[in-house]
Amino acid sequence: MLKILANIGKNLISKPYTSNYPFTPYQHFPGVRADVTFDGTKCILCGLCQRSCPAECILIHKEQEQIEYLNTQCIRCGYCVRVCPTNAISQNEVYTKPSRQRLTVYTKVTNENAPVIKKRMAAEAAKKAAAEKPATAGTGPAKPAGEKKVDEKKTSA
Amino acid sequence: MDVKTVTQQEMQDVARRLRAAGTRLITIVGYDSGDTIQVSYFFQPFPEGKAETYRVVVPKHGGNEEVESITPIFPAAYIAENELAEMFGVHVKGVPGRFFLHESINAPLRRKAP
Amino acid sequence: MKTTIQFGPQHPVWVEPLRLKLTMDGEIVKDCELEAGFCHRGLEKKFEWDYNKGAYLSERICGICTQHHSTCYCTAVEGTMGLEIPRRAAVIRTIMLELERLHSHLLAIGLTLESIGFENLFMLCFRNREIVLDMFERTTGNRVLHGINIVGGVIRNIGPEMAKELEDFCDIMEKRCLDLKDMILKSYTIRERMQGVGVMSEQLARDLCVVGPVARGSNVPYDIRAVAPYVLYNEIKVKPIVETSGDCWARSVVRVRELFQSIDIIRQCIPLLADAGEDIFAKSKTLPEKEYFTRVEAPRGELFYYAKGKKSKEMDRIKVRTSTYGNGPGFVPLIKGSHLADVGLITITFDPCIGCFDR
Amino acid sequence: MITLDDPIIWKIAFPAVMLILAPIIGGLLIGIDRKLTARLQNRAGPPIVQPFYDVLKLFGKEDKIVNKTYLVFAVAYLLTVVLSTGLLLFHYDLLVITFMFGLSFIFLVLAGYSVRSQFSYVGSNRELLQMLTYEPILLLVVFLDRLVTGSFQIDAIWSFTEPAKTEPLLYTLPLALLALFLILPIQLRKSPYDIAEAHQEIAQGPVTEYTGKFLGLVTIAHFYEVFFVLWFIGLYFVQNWAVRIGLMALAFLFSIVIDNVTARLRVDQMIRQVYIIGLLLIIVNLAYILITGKWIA
Repeated sequence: MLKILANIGKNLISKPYTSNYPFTPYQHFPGVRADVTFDGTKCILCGLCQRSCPAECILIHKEQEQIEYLNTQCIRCGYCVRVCPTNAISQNEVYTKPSRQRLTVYTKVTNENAPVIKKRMAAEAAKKAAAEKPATAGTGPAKPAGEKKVDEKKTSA
Repeated sequence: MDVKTVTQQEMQDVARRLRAAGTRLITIVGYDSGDTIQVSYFFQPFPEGKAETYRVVVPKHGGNEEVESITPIFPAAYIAENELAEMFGVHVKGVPGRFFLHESINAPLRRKAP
Repeated sequence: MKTTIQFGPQHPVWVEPLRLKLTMDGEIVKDCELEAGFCHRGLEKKFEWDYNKGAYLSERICGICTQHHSTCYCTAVEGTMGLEIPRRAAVIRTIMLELERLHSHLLAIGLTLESIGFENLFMLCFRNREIVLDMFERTTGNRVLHGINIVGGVIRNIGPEMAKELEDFCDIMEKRCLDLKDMILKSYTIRERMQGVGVMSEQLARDLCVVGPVARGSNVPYDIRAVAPYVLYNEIKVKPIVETSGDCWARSVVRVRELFQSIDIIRQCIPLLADAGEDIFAKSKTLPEKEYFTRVEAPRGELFYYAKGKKSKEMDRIKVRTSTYGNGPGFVPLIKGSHLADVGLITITFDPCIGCFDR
Repeated sequence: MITLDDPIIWKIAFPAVMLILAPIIGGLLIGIDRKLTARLQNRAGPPIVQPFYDVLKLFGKEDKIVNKTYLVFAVAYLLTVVLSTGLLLFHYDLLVITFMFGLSFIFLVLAGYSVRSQFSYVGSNRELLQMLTYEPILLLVVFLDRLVTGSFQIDAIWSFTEPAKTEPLLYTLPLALLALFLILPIQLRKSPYDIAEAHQEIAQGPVTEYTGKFLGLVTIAHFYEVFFVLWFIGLYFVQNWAVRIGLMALAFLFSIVIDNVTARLRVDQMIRQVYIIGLLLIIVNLAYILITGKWIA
């Protein structure tokens, strides 16, 4: 009983342990495993991360040549970072703030060594060559090479 | 992991013998191999010794399989036997056979016969 | 007057859903019925999956003993494929297991005190637990779901600097735990509330095969670390801590004393890190059609995983038998005949984890 | 021209003002209590005016009406608490005040019984047991007051021996005051005797089913209760305002500290402890009065 009294006396004069959370944010320790980012210049669209993700939060769209990352569904296990053969995936130390919407991050793949892109480029080049021979140039313009764009899909209430 | 396969009647005798020796029941594991349901009983001799495993193989015939209960001998087997009954759709004599699942869910771990 | 009280599924004393149907005679409980399955998630079916993902799935069974679950799963799968993990991985796993026991026991003690209305010490327990969680964040990168175990080893190393930090942490923690122990053991009202309440006799404990601190509080020295040693417990000998009286007080005192045991084990493990090889991961082999089972002493008691592989990447059957699953039948005989005021206390000294129980 | 010495100030105006201020003071006290408790537990704690925010929020909420009797009892509970506070402030009969305060508990108990909620039932049973525990002690203390003052009137505490200077009750009844301190946690619903509202066991006891405005009313009644209990203790030294307020503050701090160093006890343990210690204190005090001849028949 006396020990508890001494303890509450000590508590009374010491600074409060709790923090005023939204105003003084929590400081993470270095090395914390948070959001995953994709490097579009390294990815070869092999789809290994999609198959190995336990939360099924990575979707590889081979036709559109982009990676869809469902941020709010991710469990930050870091397994995709391990399995990636080209080290295109990295895990940073910044957590996404809680949000009411589902956050989806799209990453455009621009790596020219990716098999899918190689194939497309080869096809385009062949088409261009075929078009140039009879008439003037003027095939489809190059797709906008947007590095990364964040799209917030609003879920209807 | 060495497994001794016994019949249901032998299992009762084994359970009685182990109970008299002060053995602890770890758990009962069911496994559906397609045409049979294997029920494994894991025991741990106490205070020391190596864990023992006994297995009863129950042939499937359309959801009327019966397994003898060891709950009267080992009270600790109650939850495990209930779970066995509701997960594999077998009938364990002497236990209600519903503990975790709702009545509408029927034998989720049972597989179709090949 | 006879009344029936539905104690749960939503009740302030448990965070998780479990239902006790109590038939009351005034303040005395005459009859008790246990009902579970409110958070059954069908995880055993989900485990028929890629075995590498299973380690992350097994962590999600329980939020408190995640490391124990994933270690037990990984050991079971490694057993089926006959894989030997590197020594350094084993040491790191052991340190993490003991750290986790520390934070789980602090949580359990805090909740026990809260269930008898002692908010002050409850806050103290949680504040101490926060230090352990900080340690987790520094070593594994996550506070609760660590995610460092995979089949074949661990993914994060503990370097020399981190080992130094762990040593400092042990010193701070021991001092704080000693304070806590003094406060709990010498408080008159806590003794008054917990001594002689919910007595589980030794015979009953043996009959129901209860595990963990519940068994050890009833004079049954059953500790998997001593009975069937796993990862590094072949070298670090663990003597089960036993109390004889079997009441709520004994169960709580076992937990308080195990805090010091855990700190001691961490201290023994840290020097082993220096001369263990640098390898923390062994490449996994293909999964053969074999079966294996492992047991781990989780903070709440014995944890059992049965694994059966088939010749593919997917598992054939995983059976999880958690510690609350073993302790569950013990609720009913203890609650019968007790006061209503003690029902919450008795159940919380079992340290029930309903997420584990239902899976 | 009314001066400060005029009895009308002290008989009518001051009590009336205090009755209006009572819920504000009570609410502030609860706010201070929460802040202080948080600091004792090394937390930051809510702002001191948090209880008023809570009540305001409750009044803006939707009501979920279980049945009408339940609501009547809530209002009756509030009214009786206000009435007993008013009687105390306007210097009425001490015995009537005690019974009126007991009556407010009865209404709370009836409110608990009037709904079909198991936790409410159990809470009401416990509330009743708590009442049976503290009411005899409180009544005996009032009887002791009567013995030394010669009358149940509060005015008699000031002026029981007209010519001589009056002696504070604290000097004649110190142990009775200790007995009051003993039942203080029951009346303020604090650990170790907060058995009826043990939220870990039976949710919120008799007030489990209250929602919205009516829960707000019950909370306001609790503000009055806090004020009443502390004012009652203040009667033990009415001669000096500084000592009087000091006594109230002491009782308040005592309840907070005791709340933080004890666990909640069971009903049977509470009855045993309070009866044995309380009756012992009162008997010793009675013997002291009888021996020293301080009593007036």
